[in-house]
Amino acid sequence: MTALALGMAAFLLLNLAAGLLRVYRGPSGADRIIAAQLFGTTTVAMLALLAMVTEQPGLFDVALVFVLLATVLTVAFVRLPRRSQERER
Amino acid sequence: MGELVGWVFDGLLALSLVLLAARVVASARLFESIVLFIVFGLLMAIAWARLAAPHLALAEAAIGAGITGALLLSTFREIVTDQPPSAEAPKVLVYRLRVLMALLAGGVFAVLGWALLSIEVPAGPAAGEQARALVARTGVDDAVTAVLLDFRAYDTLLEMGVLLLAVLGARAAVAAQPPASGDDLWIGGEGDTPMVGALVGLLSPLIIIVAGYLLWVGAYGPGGAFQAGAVLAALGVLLRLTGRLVPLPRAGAFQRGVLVMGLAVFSLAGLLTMATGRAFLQYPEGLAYPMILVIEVALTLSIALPLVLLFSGSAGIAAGRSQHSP
Amino acid sequence: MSQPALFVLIAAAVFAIGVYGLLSRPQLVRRILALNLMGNGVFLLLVAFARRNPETIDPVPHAMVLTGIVIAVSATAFALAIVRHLYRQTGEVSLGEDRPR
Amino acid sequence: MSALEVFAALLLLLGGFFFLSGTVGLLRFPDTLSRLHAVTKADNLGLGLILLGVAVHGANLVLAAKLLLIWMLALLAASFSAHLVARSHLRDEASRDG
Repeated sequence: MTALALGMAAFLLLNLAAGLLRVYRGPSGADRIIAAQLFGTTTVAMLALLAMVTEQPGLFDVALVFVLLATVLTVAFVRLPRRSQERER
Repeated sequence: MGELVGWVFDGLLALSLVLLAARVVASARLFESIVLFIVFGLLMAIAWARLAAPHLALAEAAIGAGITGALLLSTFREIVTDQPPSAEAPKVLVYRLRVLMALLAGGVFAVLGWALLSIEVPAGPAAGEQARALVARTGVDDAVTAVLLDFRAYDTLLEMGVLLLAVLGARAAVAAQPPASGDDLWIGGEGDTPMVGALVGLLSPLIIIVAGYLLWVGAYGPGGAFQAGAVLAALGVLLRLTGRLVPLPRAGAFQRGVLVMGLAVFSLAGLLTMATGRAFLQYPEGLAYPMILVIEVALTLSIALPLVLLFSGSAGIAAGRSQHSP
Repeated sequence: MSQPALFVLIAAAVFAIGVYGLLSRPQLVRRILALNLMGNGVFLLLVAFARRNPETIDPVPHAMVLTGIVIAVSATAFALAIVRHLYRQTGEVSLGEDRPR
Repeated sequence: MSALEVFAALLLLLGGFFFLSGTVGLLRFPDTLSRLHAVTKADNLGLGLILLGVAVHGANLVLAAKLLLIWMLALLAASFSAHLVARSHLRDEASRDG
């Protein structure tokens, strides 16, 4: 079970790394933020798996804090002025 | 089998962290760099989890998810300009020098790290016993909390000073010119939807409960004043972002009080211990736990408020008007 | 190689990338990001050091890094406040000698 | 391995599959809104399955309650974020055409 859960965590990490391509390609800021959102969910899943494998129950609290604060990023994003990500320097 | 998979995981984590760091630096768009830095923070939390440092994972979660990202995006919002990017390639010699400097720095760092790792560990049951006995004397079960508030309380005391200085410095920078108007873009603006009111109403009490839980659980395991303060600060950031908190040009007496409270309570406790003939912040036997508890509550508030003020970029904050009444 | 050794290597790489970013990107927000990368490298080193013996994890580096994380975020916020101020005053986001001419 | 463990393992694998499909959607779907759709749905289903698997493995009621809370909050955050990002995207599109 340990090997399977750790393997699953490694698989999720690979997923995350592949998703980075979307941050690179964009094209819009919304695409990049969606990808970041996906990585947040992936991180929560990885933390739960690591908490189970390494028997660190404190990591469940870390996952809790992450989901609790996940919306802060999107709220900060939608406050950006129109199409600002395309005319930056 | 499990060990091998663990190595695969750590290797992937190592590659991802280095790749992300490189892209944060190399990316042509600032917005992309900011998003990648936020993702870097997520993976740092995973790294702390792998290194058996749940305290740090918790702090990273609260600060990375709740504060850093919002801070960077809000700065981005203000400084975006219409000028095209300057695509001026550096001279070859300059470029090589930069790479050389970076490699040198990394090399020295790695050598120092290697030397650090080869320091003999005070292993054996005796050392462990001794440490456990010391921690038990403080009245808290958690070693990191004990270190922060007892053995190395000076660090924490000075950290409160640094936070206060950062707020004062930012205030000095802001005082020259008040924050740009249009800060209330959210309220009645295009971003406002009924969902926002519902979300804030639902999340706020939950975040406060979780902050209290983290403060309480700090005595036994991962948690404590730092994490609780950071989570509370993230709530402040959320409220500020959604227009539920508005900036004030001056802080009231209450907010000033909260700003210095951590420093004051900590110093007072230190003076009291000295008055009873002990060293500075050497708590008397039996009283250590209640004293640490009082200090922790003060610290939580005195960590949360400066972070919110720094995010807001104003001297004070006040409850704002909301279009959607609760 | 042990697990702490691997993380020391990551720390060194992240630190070096941060140094390179600091030297090569004049835009101030990017410099602040690079400084944060360097800081994270140092944090990783300290925590890997705390775990050099997996049986007894040393809490002192953990406490130091916890303090460091809070100080890093407050310093970052302060630096960003100065950048915003600079932008409002001059419309620039980099320092004089670094500006493209 | 007990039957419960096998069940937990299956849940983890299924959760991983949904994460994979979310990533494929993120990379392959042609426009922003359909990518948003793919990621929000597939990922949170995957997260739910993985958390359920961890709960089954842990076989502890308090832990299961905490994991359920985490999943509920993740769903809340995902629906709220999807709504806001989609709105902001449509607003941007409108300003581009107009």
